[in-house]
This record gives sequence, structure tokens and C-alpha cells, in this order.
Amino acid sequence: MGLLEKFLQIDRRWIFLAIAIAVVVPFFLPMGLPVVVTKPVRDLYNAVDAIPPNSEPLFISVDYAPSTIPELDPMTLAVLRHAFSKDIRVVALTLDPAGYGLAERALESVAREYGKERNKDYVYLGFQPGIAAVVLGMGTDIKGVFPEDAYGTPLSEIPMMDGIRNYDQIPLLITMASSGVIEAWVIYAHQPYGARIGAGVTAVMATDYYPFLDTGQLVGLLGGMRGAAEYEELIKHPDAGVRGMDSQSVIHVLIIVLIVLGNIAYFGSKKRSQEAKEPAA
Amino acid sequence: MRTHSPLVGLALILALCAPVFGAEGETAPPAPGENAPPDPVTLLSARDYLDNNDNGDKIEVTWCLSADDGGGAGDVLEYRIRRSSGPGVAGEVVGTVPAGTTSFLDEGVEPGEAYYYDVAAFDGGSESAPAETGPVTGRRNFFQTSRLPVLVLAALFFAMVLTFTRLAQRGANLFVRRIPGLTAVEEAVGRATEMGRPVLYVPGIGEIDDIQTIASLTILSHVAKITAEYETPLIVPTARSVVMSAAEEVVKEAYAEAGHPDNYSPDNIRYLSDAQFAFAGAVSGIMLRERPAANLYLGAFWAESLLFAETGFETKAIQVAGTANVSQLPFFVTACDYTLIGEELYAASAYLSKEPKLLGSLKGSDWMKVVSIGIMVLGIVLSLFGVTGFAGWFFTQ
Amino acid sequence: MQVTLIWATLAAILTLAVYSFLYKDNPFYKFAEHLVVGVSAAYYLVIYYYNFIDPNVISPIFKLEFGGAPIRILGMQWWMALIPGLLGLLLYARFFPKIGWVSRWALGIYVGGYSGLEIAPVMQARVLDQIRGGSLPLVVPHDPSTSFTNILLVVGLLGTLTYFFFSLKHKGVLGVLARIGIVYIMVGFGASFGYTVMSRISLLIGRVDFLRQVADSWIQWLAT
Amino acid sequence: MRREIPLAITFLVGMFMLVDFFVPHTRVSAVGEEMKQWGTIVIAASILLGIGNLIRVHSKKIARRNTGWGYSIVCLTVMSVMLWFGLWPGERLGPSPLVGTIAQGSYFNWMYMYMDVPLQSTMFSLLAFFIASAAYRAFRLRSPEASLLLIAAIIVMLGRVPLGQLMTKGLPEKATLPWLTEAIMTYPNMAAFRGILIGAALGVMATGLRIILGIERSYLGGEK
Repeated sequence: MGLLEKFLQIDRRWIFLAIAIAVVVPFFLPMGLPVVVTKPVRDLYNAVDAIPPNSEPLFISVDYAPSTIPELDPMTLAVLRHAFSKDIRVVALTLDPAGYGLAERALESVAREYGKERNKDYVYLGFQPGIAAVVLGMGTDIKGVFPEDAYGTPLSEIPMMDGIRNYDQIPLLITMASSGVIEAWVIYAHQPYGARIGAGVTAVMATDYYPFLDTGQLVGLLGGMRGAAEYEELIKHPDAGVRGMDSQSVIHVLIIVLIVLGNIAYFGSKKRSQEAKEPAA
Repeated sequence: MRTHSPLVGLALILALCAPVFGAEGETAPPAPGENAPPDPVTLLSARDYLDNNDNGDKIEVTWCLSADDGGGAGDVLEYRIRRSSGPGVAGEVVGTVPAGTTSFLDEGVEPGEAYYYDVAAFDGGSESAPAETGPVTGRRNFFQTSRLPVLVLAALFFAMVLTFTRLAQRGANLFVRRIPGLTAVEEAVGRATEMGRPVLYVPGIGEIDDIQTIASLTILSHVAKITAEYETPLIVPTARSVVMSAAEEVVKEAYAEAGHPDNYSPDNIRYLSDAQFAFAGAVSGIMLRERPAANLYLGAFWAESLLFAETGFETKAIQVAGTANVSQLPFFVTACDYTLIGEELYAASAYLSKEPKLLGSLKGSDWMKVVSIGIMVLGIVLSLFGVTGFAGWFFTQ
Repeated sequence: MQVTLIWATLAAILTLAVYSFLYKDNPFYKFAEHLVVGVSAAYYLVIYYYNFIDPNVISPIFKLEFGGAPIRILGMQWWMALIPGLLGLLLYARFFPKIGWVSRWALGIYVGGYSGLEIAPVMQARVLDQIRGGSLPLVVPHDPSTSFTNILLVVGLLGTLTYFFFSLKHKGVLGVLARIGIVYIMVGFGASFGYTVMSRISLLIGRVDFLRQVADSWIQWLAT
Repeated sequence: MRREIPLAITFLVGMFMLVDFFVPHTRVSAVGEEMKQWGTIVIAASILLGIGNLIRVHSKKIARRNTGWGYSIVCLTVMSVMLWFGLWPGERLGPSPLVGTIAQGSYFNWMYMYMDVPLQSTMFSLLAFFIASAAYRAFRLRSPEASLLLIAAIIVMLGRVPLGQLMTKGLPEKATLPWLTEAIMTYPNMAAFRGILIGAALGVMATGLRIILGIERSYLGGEK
């Protein structure tokens, strides 16, 4: 058996090993491959950037469940870092019961990084059930939907919420969504009240929402880990997204190299033996 | 077209309100500091919600702005809408809308009841004199007209299916082209027999109400008859309790029909787990430890598809897959020996059994495709001539 | 030591046990596999009980007063809860050979109901809406690129539909169209495959990150 | 009678649910909603069927000392423990919030969060490895169709990562990999999937019709 045949029948565990190495190594040795920023991400970045500091707050709705943490957590952190680094106030909430702890964790950790104080620089509203009702309700009176924050403080006693009545006082609302919640924001907040909505979604969902960008229903869109990496690139604070991108790039190329090598071996050995050993696909 | 009616309504309201705006200059503006109640609203009307398809629980109330909203004292904050059961009766507030709004949709009425509506402008301190209108009644509808196209095409489709079924029952020779993946099912079972190893049949992870699961059970019945004859063990792991009990019935029956009821082993029809990846892990375990020589994955699959196909490849089993879940087809196509794509899964049961009922459905579906293409082509041709309403007719909700 | 760290360590060990499967089937994987089957079976039973059986069957029948206040609006009475409860019980009739056939009633009613439920929405969303989406103008004035992509979409849809036409042999015009259909289907499959790679790798990165966090917590705990 | 009654009920229930789609009248939709609720309850009630099967298969294995019977003990033990944590009536144990509840912080929740979730998500992440091995062995330029699959997959894979973006940086926009990726996803992919969707939808409807009319009974077993 020639070298080519051997390569054709390579034990797939070598492939597994290569993938494992490609994922783990960038954790220790970040390569920092440059990330090209795409328009939907830049649009969202600009929209956040345009919010004046210490005034009307950016709203972030953490609408994802634990299963999509690897894709959506990095985005949430990057947007929060951007806001806090520019002293933009933040109000966080969630429409997904599973998102309650995730929102809190992200908000508290980034706030600590930038020395921000709760109820002065940011507010956490917590979870309210009933997606459409909450989104619509916020159009008339936010304090009607969320009378108190997640820790029981009435919103009327939080100075930074003074004068924040409805979407008119929200310069931008970003939903980090692992489900169709994003459509609720577009249909019930953008359409009737003209709220400006941005979104972060999983890579698989991203294609479904590109059309919303053309129509202006979404201000900007972050898709999957790549979207997070681009945002991290823009705020010059590389983290899980960029690190993940290194792994992603390496693995994507690795798979392509494997395919090419496999084909060379396949044709080389076919010429020699004139018969295919592989079952047809 | 449906979307036109609110526009027409709006135009009407604007036309009606216009004189009021014109008359605005004639009312003397109240002196500053004077806390007079705002002027009342005008031209109040209420009617059964225009959309033909509601359930009679909505009434739409419209009015023209109070003279003090926008003009005049400009101090109107909101409008309060009250509903009562008789003229002049004090009603309960059913909604408030901010200044500048000229309509309100009351979504909480009892169909068939007569109601009166009051609307008053409110400036933060006092309310205007209410304007009243009524009686108005919400009517229930028995047919959602916007869904008519669905009904028409479904009826046409069913008529075709039933006609072809009747034809097939009378013995008409209905041609169905060969589906390559199908013969592979029988080959795979044959090979497992030669090797003296079991056949693994996964009917997907869909619930029994998923039609793909039903189609899969039909094919399972066919496969079970072959394995019964060959005395090849047939392992059926399931992710749903009800599918498990249905699979038990199907396989037991097939073994009885094939004349080998004794070969049926209830321990081979197994419920593993409702949880997607617990199920996937356990099926992989079966592949590695019981070494089936033929793996058939027919039904509704999600992300676990590739986990099965790759583990099965490692155990060198012949693999035939079929699903209508489009997102998983790429993985089955790349990793399995044969794949039934989408509708081929449904066609498979017809092709295998040659039963009139299944052939009738297949033929009906085929001609429905022709009708669909026809509608599409007609829509395209008409759009060339600038007629776009045709495609719009299919916009249903 | 924190309770959470103990649990997290257990989770990390189980994670590694699953990955050992990539090398080959082994006792650690078998342990993890049987563990997850047991845990998830119990999870589903308990969740179904609390979310469906208790509030809809047990509570209305046993916990509220018999013949008491209606449990739902629209005049549904407490005894209505008996219907699904009984249907559910019927499924178990199969263990008694004499009345085994009644278990088919429950199944038939359930499947029949859902079949009826599915027909019209499927017609609407997956046939009508898709035909509407496919009826694109082939010539868009002053916009050659949209015209081109519209033609691309329409031809592809016609081809794919022809491929799924079973009543005639794929010869002549039909053959050409079916061939075009296959081309589209293959390109579509390749693209979806490539597109999914990224999210699958994200999952793996997520797990690796989890292992790293557990390791970090241990280092921190050992340091204090 | 054994035959006709269930078929008649199936027909009535199926037709009712079909008609429900077209009728906005409350009386109809309320009954429809109630029946959907019943459906979920029947399914929830069926879970014991599955668990019973699981217990039977594993106890037999243990009783006969079949290979791997030890793992069957693991499976059954962990299941019983978790069921006990989840369902044990709390008052009998005194005021213990850890057992007999599924709230956060209960033993049941711990087992779910640190055993079920990590095990399942790790199994899910195995796909990252399998997607690579499947691509390696199956993406061969064997036929024109296979080549299309391969080329589309490679373009999309490259177009999705920064490296691919860099490779074609500087080229006009419509020749860059990210643009090509979007184009493939939007046009050929969409046209093909639309065609498959329409075909599959017709299959669903036809099968649904057969079930309602009682022509299709194979899923009940005992067809003839």
C-alpha cells in the first residue's frame, strides 16, 4: 500500500487531535489574526458610539439561554465595555427567564472592570414574563412594566431613570437573542413606536435577519462569534470573540487543507488502482 | 388589498376632521394661567373592528382631536376612553391614549353586546366634557376571508389526492419513477442478514404528531417484514414514549404478518431518552456495542444527525438516511451511503408498498407541484405586464 | 471549599469522560452515557409532572373542591380535566391484552388532531408563501443585477420542484430541469454544511472555556 | 365497533382542528385551544410508558448479568435518586427546600445544571470533530455534483472567517469571499431549500389527509 492509500485511510482520530489542538492552542497563544469589520457591525458600533455620555441610557436586552453562551456572551461583554468605557449609561433587562443570571453576571463583571456604580451608571431591571406585552408596554410607560429594578428598588427612586418614560428617551436598544424574540422587538417596538433596535444573534440565525438591515428595521447586527470578534476589534479590547476567531480560522483552514489533501490522495491512488474504495455518498 | 382598508379609513377620518382644523382659529384661546378644562373631542364614532377576521371582541373608536390638542391651550395630555352599557351611563375607563392620537382599539368587548363609548380629553387637572357614541356591537365572524386561498388550494389538492387514490384502487397503472435511495434500504437489510448482524432503525426524534415520524413508521413496517423473514434482529431506539409504543405495535404486527411472530423481541424496541443528546449518546453506544451492519435513519432529525452518521461510519455499517428537515440534509448527504431528500421520504413509503392509498397521495402531490409552478409562472408573467395583485392574493395571514 | 466548585468539578470530569469517546469507546464514556440517560429521563418525568400533569389534571380533580369553581374561563368545568387524564390512561391499556385495543383510541385521536392542526398552516407557510416568494419579476427595469438574481432564484425553484416530480421519467426538458435542480440542491447542501461549521466549533470553544474556568477556580482556591 | 369508533373520533377531531384554522369565532377557537392543551397532557402522561421500558430493559440486563450490567445499575440508580429529589412530597421530610422541589438551589436543580446540561452540551460539541472528519472523507471530486458540494462548502467556510476576508481583501466587493458567501446563501441555497420545502409540505398534507380519513392506519399497528 502506497503512501497515498495510507493517507486515504488515515485514522480519523488524527483529525480529531488536530481539531483539539487548533481549539486549545489559541487559548494560550493568541495569534491575533486581524479581523475585518463588516458593515452591520460597524453600524451598530457607530450607533452606540453616538450616544452622549452620562445622559439617556443604552438599553440591552439579554434574551439568550445558557446553550448559546459561547456565541452571545462575548457580544454582550463587548457592547457593555464599549458603553462603560465611554461613560454611556446602561439599562439591562431580559425577556428570557434563563437569561436572568446571564445578564446579571455580564453586567456586574464589566461594571466592576470600569468601576461603575449600580443605579448611578447602570440599572438592572431583571425579567418580566410575556414578551409582546413587555415590549409593547415599554412603548407607553417603562415604569409601568418594570415598577422596580431586579433588586426591588422602585424605579422612581433611581435618579438615572428620571425622565426615561418610553422608547422616545431610549437612544438605542440592543437585543442579544437566541430565539425569535428579536422579531418581537422589531414588530412591537420599532414598528409602532419607532424605537431604534440593534441586535446580536447566533451565526445560524444571522442570515434570517440580514433583510431587516436593508429595511432599516435593525440599526446593526452582530452575527455569532464573528460578530463579537469584529466588535471587540472596534473597541480595541480583544477577548473571547477574537480568541475564538483564531480557533475558527485555524479549524476552517485545517478542514479545507484536509479536503484538498484527501482529494489529491484520492486521485493519486485512483490512478494507480483504478477502483474506488470509498462507498458512494 | 386587505391592507388598503385602514388607509381608506384614515383618509376618511382626515377628510372629516379637516373642517374642525379649519375652525380652530375661531375659538378664542383661553387666557394663560386659566385652568379651564380642554375642549371636547369631535366627530366621535365607534364601529365593529373593520378587519373582517376578528372574533367580534374588538371595537374601534375614532375621533378628531380636541381643539386644545396641538392648537388652543395645547395642554391636552391624554384621552380617556370609557365604555358603558347604556347612553349616559357612567362607564369604566377601558383605555387612555396620549395626546395627538385619534383612535383606540378596544379589544376586550363581549361579542354581540351593545356598547356606548365616551371619550374625554384630559389636561392633567381636569377633563373635557365627554363626547358619546353608540350603540355599537362587535360581530363574530365565522370565516377568516384572508385565508380563502389556503382553503381553495387545499381543497384542490385533496380532490386530486382522492381522485388518484380511487384510480389506483381501480387498478389504473400509475407510474412512479425509481428512487435511488430506496432500493438501498432493502440491500442494506440484506447485507446485515448475510453478516449475521442486527439492523438499526432510528425513526427520528420527532413526536408521533410529526408526519415524518408517521411516514417512518410506515417504512418501518416494511423493513420489519423483511427482517422477520430473514430472522435478522431489528433494533429500534426511540426518543419518545408514544413513538416507542407505536413502533412496538408496528413491528409486532409486521412479524405476525410475515408469519414469524416468535422472532419478535420486545427488548429491541427501546425508549432511551427524550433529551436530544442523551438519546444521541445512547444510540452511538448501541452502534458501538451491538454492531448493527445496517443503520437506517428515517424520520425527523436535528443536530444529532451527524453524530449518528459519523459513529455509524466508524462501525462500517451501510447507512441510509431520509428526512424532510432541510437543515440536516447536508450532513446525511455527506456522511451516509444513500439519502432520501425531503419529499422522497414520503414517496418512499408509496414506492415500497405500491399501495393505492400511498400512490394516490404521491400522484396528488406531483400534480399539485404542477399547479404551484403554474401559479408561480402566471405570477411572473403577469408581473412582466405590471400586474402585481395576483401574487398579492396569496399573501395570507 | 465552595459547593459550586465541587459540582463544577464533577461537570468537568463528566465533560472529559464524553470527550474520551473520540479516542474510543471506554468505561468512562459508558458511565457518562448511562448517567445522562438516567438523569434526563428523571428530568423529563419531573418537569412533565410539574408543568402539565399537576396543574391540568391532578390539581383540578383532586386539590380543588369537586364541582367547585370553574378552573378555566369559557365555562370549562373541573371535570373537563378528566378527559385528557383518561386519554392518557388509555395509552396504558396495552398492558392488558383484553382491552389493549383501546390504547389505539388515544393514539388515533391524538395523531388525528395534530394532523388536522398541521394541514392548513403548512399549506399557508410552506406552499403559498413560498410560491409567492418565488414569483419574482424576471425583468426589473434599470436594475440588471436584481433581474439576474431573480432569474437565478426562479430557475432554481423550478429545477428543484422538477427533481421532486415522480410521475414521469426525467428525460428531455424534464431531465434538463431536474439536472439543474440537482445542481442547486448540491450547492445549497455544500453551503449549509460550510455555514454550520462555525457554530459547531463555537460549541466546542464554549466547552473548552468551561474547562478553563474550572481549572482557574481550582488554582485560585489552592492559592488561598 | 373496535374499528369504527376510533376512526370516527379521529375523523371528527382532525376535521375540527382543520376547520379551526379558518374560523376566528371564539367558541371554535376556545375548544381548539383546549384540545391542544389535552394533546400536551396526553403526551406528558405517556412518559411513564418510556420510563417503564427503560426500567424493564435495564433490569433484565442486570438480572441476567448481561455485558455492561453495571452501567445499567448506574442508569437506574441515578434516575431514582433524581426522581426522589424532584418528586418527594416535602412535608413528609419536614421543611426541606432541597428535596421535593425543582427550584434553583434544590438538589434536583444541581443535578440538572451540573450533570445533565454539561453532558448534553459536550455531546453536542462532539459535532465539531465529526463535521471535520465527515468533510475529510466525503468531500471528494467524485462526480460533477459532488464537486459542486465541495466547492460551495469551501467558499462558504473561507468566507465566514477573518482569514478568508483577508485573502480577498482589496479585490472589488463582488469578488470577495464574504460577498460570495452571502450570494451563495441567498440565491442557490434559498432556491433549493424553497423547492424542498414545498415538496415536503405537500407530503405532510397528503399524509395528514390520509390519517384524518382513516386511510392511513399503519402507525397504529394492526392495519389489516
